[in-house]
Amino acid sequence: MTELFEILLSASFWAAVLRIASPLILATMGELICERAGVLNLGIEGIMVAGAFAGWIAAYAGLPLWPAVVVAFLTGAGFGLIHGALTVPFGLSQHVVGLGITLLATSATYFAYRVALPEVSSPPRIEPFQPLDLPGALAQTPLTYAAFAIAGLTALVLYRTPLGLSLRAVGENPAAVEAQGGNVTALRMGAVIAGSGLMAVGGAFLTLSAFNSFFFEMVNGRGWICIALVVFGAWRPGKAVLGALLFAAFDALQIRLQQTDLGAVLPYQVFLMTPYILSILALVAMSRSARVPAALMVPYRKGTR
Amino acid sequence: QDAPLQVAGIYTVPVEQQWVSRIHQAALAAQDAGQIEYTFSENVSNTDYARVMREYAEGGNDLIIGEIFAVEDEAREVAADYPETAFLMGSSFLHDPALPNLAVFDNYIQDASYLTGLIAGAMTESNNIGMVGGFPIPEVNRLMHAFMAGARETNPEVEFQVAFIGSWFDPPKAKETAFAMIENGADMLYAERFGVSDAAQERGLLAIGNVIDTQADYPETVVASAIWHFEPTLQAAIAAVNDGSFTADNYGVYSYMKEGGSSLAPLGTFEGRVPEETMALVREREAAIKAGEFEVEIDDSEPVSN
Amino acid sequence: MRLEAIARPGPARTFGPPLIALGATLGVGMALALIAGAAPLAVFGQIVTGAVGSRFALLETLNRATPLIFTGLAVAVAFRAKLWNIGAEAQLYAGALMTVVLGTGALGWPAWALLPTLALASMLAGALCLVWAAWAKLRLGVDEVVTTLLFNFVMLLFVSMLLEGPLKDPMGMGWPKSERLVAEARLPRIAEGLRLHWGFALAVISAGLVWLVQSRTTWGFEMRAVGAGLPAARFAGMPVNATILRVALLSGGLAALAGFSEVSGAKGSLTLDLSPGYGYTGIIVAMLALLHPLGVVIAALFVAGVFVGADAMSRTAGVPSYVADILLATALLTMVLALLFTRFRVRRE
Amino acid sequence: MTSPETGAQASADAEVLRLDGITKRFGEVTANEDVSLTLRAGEIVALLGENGAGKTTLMNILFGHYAADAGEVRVMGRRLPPGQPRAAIEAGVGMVHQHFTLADALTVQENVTLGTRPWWRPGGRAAARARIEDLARDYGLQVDPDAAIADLTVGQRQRVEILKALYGDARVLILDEPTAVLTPQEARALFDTLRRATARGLAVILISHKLHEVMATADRIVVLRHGRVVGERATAATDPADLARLMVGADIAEPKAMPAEPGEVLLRLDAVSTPPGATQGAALDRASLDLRAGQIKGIAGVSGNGQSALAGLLEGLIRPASGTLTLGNAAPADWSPRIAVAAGIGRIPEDRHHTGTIADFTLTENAILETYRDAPFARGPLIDWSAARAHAEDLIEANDVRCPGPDAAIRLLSGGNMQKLILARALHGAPRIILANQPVRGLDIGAVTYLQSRLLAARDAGAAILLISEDLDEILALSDVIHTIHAGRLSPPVPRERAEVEALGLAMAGGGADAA
Ligand SMILES: Nc1ncnc2c1ncn2[C@@H]1O[C@H](COP(=O)(O)OP(=O)(O)OP(=O)(O)O)[C@@H](O)[C@H]1O
Ligand SMILES: Nc1ncnc2c1ncn2[C@@H]1O[C@H](COP(=O)(O)OP(=O)(O)OP(=O)(O)O)[C@@H](O)[C@H]1O
Ligand SMILES: [Mg+2]
Ligand SMILES: [Mg+2]
Repeated sequence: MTELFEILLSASFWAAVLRIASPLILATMGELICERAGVLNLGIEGIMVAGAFAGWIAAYAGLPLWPAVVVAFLTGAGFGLIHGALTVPFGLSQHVVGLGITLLATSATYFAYRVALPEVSSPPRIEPFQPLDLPGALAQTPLTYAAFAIAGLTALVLYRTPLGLSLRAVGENPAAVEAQGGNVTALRMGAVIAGSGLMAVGGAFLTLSAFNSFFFEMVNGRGWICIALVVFGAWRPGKAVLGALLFAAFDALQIRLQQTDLGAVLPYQVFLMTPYILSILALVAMSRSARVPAALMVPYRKGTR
Repeated sequence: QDAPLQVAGIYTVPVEQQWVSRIHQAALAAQDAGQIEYTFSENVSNTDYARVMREYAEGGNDLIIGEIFAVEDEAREVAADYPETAFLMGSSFLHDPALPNLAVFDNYIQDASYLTGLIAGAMTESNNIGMVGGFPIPEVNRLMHAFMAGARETNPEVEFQVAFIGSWFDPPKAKETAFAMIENGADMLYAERFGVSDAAQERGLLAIGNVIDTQADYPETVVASAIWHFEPTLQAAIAAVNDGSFTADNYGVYSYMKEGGSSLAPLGTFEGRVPEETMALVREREAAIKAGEFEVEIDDSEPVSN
Repeated sequence: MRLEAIARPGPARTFGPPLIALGATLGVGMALALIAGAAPLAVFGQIVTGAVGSRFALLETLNRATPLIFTGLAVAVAFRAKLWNIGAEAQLYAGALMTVVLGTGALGWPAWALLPTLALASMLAGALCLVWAAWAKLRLGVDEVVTTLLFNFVMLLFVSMLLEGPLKDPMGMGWPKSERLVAEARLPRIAEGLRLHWGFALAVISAGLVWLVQSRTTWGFEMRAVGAGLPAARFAGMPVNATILRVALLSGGLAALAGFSEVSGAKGSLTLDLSPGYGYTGIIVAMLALLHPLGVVIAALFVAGVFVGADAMSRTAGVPSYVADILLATALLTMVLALLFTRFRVRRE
Repeated sequence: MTSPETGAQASADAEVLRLDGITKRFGEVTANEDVSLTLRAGEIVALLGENGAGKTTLMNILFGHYAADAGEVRVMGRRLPPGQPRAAIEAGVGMVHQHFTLADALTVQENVTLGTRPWWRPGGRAAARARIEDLARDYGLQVDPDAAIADLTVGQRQRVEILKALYGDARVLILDEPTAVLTPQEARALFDTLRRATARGLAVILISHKLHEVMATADRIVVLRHGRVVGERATAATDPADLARLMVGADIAEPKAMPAEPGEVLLRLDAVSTPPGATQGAALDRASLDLRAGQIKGIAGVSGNGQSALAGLLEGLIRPASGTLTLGNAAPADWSPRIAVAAGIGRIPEDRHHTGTIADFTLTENAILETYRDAPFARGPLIDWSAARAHAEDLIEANDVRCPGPDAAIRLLSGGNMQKLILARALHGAPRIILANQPVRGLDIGAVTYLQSRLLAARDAGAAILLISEDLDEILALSDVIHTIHAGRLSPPVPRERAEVEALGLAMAGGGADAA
């Protein structure tokens, strides 16, 4: 018990929480934007892989870090364009297209990596973002601050601008948007493209901030977690950020608990499992209050009803 | 022998992975030397492993190298189906005389790991060493145990924190785990995975490398590394295939230090920064190992924190 | 742009778009070969040869299609009832787990008794992995997309825990791997010397049975009705909750059969990487089949063929092996679009 | 009445809308053919026609949802670019769709202001709110701007739809079957709003199947049949019979109800309350009612006052929370849709698209939805599809359901024909009790006549019928005994002969039932 309190009271623990949460927050905002506009984007895992690679290779090729982040964003946006083009105007199954995009983005990334770097024994390293010179848990890299800023911006846009209103409406009832002269296709495509860009930036966090080079499989299921976080957050940016922080806290905690007496008794898988099980339990606990966007996963084909 | 041997490699992970990279590098070197013609498939899932073996065998390769750790039985079926092809496979099992075209190897570099342990034990000031691994499999466990044995020898006080991250490729996670160990008192890290040395570097602490030498990347961090050399294993196999004597055998011994299959990496930037009496002990043990007078225990069980 | 349904599509409509999709996939393959510095023109032949060009290749394709038929069916059955089962991966492992728990010597029965028992026990285990999520959906309104997706990770870790703990093969030299099945627990080969086990036949038979159930039985009618119009089904007096639970049992059971068939037919033991995402690929297979059980067989063969063929091509052509997954992804994205165009035409507005 | 010939200059100035030679095809179906229409400021023009005559399609073209294959639309003399709702809105066309286009989770204000500001310009909420409140006051469209749509009644949603159109500065207001779901009071309020609008110079196109409404409101009436204009009348120069003939192309005989001969009580509700929240709208509050053989009992009321709960009770979807439901002379041990069907209740649900049918299922499949487990359709666990198909063919034949055949998806049918199949399914096996919930909502006059005559025939054959409708005229035309329903409470029954429209209207608004 005292061990637990010591951990929870240490600044380094909270620093770790913010670090672990950052890529999740970025990608979760991306997914949330897509889903708020009515499109489930299961391409997230692959798009994060592509973003991690694109950002890193851009930096490796000599681009400064922020432009590398932009490259990652654009790469993700490109995959978002494919996803959107298939699911929005053509209304194809969002499950299939999403999983297809994950497969495509992942394998295309690995292919590109292998073609670009055929014979290296360990991937070259870049000079990543450095933590700011701030006390305690605040000593984070600029990308972490960017993640929180983007979450705030997402909330602001969604709830305080005409664009956000249109986005929310198109996820609730596309016909309502069209009846007011809005362009359903453009709104949904825009959301998927921008959202996918954010997912890719989330991936790039891993290579440009959390670490300094690209590895196969390094995204390691984080994208799927983000899908859960969106639901966990009841499709609201603020709650989703809280969810990401909670998840990160569990992750940081389980890493530390493995070193306690508990760690000697319990198999390490139990610790790895905890965040997932807690997510499921949390979903069950708050299922009543969550409101799914009414038109989520419902394609809108113009002129049919 | 006029034509070079046709050699195919099948790896379940990308060739960047430390373990596989040693095999891959050795094969590329042999290719450069004109001994073999080398093709490979990486990231082959275990489900597909037997199929790829068959494809290469059908394709007329003379020697197929790879790792069959979790597909031992299936791989043996394939070997039985293609008796003309030589298979040199990383395996936790011993060779089977009934299957004369399948020889096995493994990374028995516990000797070198033990030596790095001697150094680590002497260099830690907090007497607390953090070890981050991917999965607790024999290939990882035995090196960790050898390392721990070495460290305890030079520093009976030393304590170990051991953690597995459940992935071969999640450097950010490995790094987070290393950070957690540092917070918990570790000032020396055993870097089984990528990401650990980075944590040590960021906090100005020390790390011990494993399988490959990464000191060039972390000059102020990586003190010593236990290196695996696959070349002796591969060369023995090439010679055997060439003269027709390839048969079921345990090539694992070629990874032993006395065979030149493993070594302690040069201290490099840490030359002169390790206590001299420790280095004397290291040199003494190294000589004894090579002379066959000292044996490092092989312990494949899962290591735990203490 | 507006999509307009085509009342009676002719042969050009039916076969044209899919052929274009295949052509586009091939084009991508050639472009990738060019990028990787290989000869692009040979790509097509190499894929076809690799997938069906020899007895060996054909059998490999059939073998790889086997688990995909099961997971594809599992997904098709569930999606048809609008139960979004993204957890076929977990259910597959549950089936595999049950197979090794009971099949490694716990039951000393002859094959004719043991094999059906293993299959049924697996189905039960897989069903349990889905039923709780269906129940939570019905009773608590919890979104099953997320619960089933997350449960995949829990299940994988659970299997990992067992494989490194109680189920670990004492003769496995420490590797996380189960003991081998006893001989009676192994699905035999379909014919001597043919590397194709009865799992494949079981998969095809299952597809036929599922089709019969869906189209000919009252339970199947209920399953389809609940998916196509839940309020109408409830109004008409159909047992809606029972039907969804039945769907969950069937779907989970079918996915679990993939695990059973892989362990009992192909591998003989369980490791953590038994499935390279068969559960997820099953979703793709099911949607390519437009959720039709018999279409699932064809779609699974298609997906398996593209992967096996492209993978073999990567070795023949000397292109990084990731090309196989790229081509699979391209094939399926273009194919779902092509299938749309067999039924709709685009009109500009 | 505007006279068309009072000076070319003046009328040209006042002409706000002109449709010229509009033709629109969907595949092989011609929805509109060479339709022309003009509209002047301050005028209400009604568009009449059978289901599927092309009214909605024409309006969708005008509004830019569809692009016409030929012809053009001019607003204030300027040609509208085809297929662009935005352009239509900016030119001053406002449309209230047949099926509401509101986002349920958003508030009234959000729905109204949606898409009215450039994306990048946040703010302006207070101004928008003030404008909504002004409009609401001017046009009599009271509604709370902060209420979520999900919490509004149908009538209130209708007001929001109109507010949306007015908010965009409409000069032309299109209303597609706006009263199909309104109560008489709500309809009256709507027409009041329209009169205020025309007084301000708006031009209105009104689509409705209710001829008396059209006669009372419109200045001019245009009739479509099979996509063509078949007639145009000044309201003063026509009558309902004439219009019906134009629409259908033949005379329509209104069903005439004979006096009823009530028999024994087949179903009785004794102080039944339903659990709150089980349906939309109010729960039943100690409702008592009996249904007698050979009698039609009408329930008049404003939607949301407990009709759904009452219907759900008879449909088997809802169990009484307290009180008793008696069938014959015993209370059923358990209660579910299946038991209700087995007990001989024929049910016509309110929502034919979602509850009554499964859109993607064939007519055959829809025909046996309630009976697939019974002989001759079920043989053990198997379904005998040939028997089912033969049954569907019988129903189609006997009820003149216009469809491509029993294997066609029911989605392809018009509402009227869909409803005929549902009626056929409900009446099959001569149920002793019939629940008809809004049976003719949105249907054209031909379908209405057919359905009503079938219900009367069933009554005369001895069935007990519960008719729920928000259309007081329909209640008065068919019912033998009338209850009103308000806030979940049923008024005491009134025989039709003694029922007065005003008193019923008052009771429906909550002024009568409790007082009585
Ligand atoms: N989206 C569509 N796709 C194909 N055909 C359509 C579509 N919409 C309408 N139609 C066709 O156009 C015809 C006219 O339909 P429309 O909806 O305009 O009729 P309506 O007069 O509004 O009928 P109602 O009185 O029932 O509202 C229909 O008969 C139908 O065949
Ligand atoms: N998407 C569509 N595709 C093809 N035909 C359609 C489509 N939508 C409508 N129709 C056709 O339009 C006609 C009228 O449709 P509509 O939905 O307006 O019927 P309705 O009688 O108005 O029913 P309701 O008022 O109950 O909605 C039908 O004959 C139907 O075949
Ligand atoms: Mg209409
Ligand atoms: Mg209609």
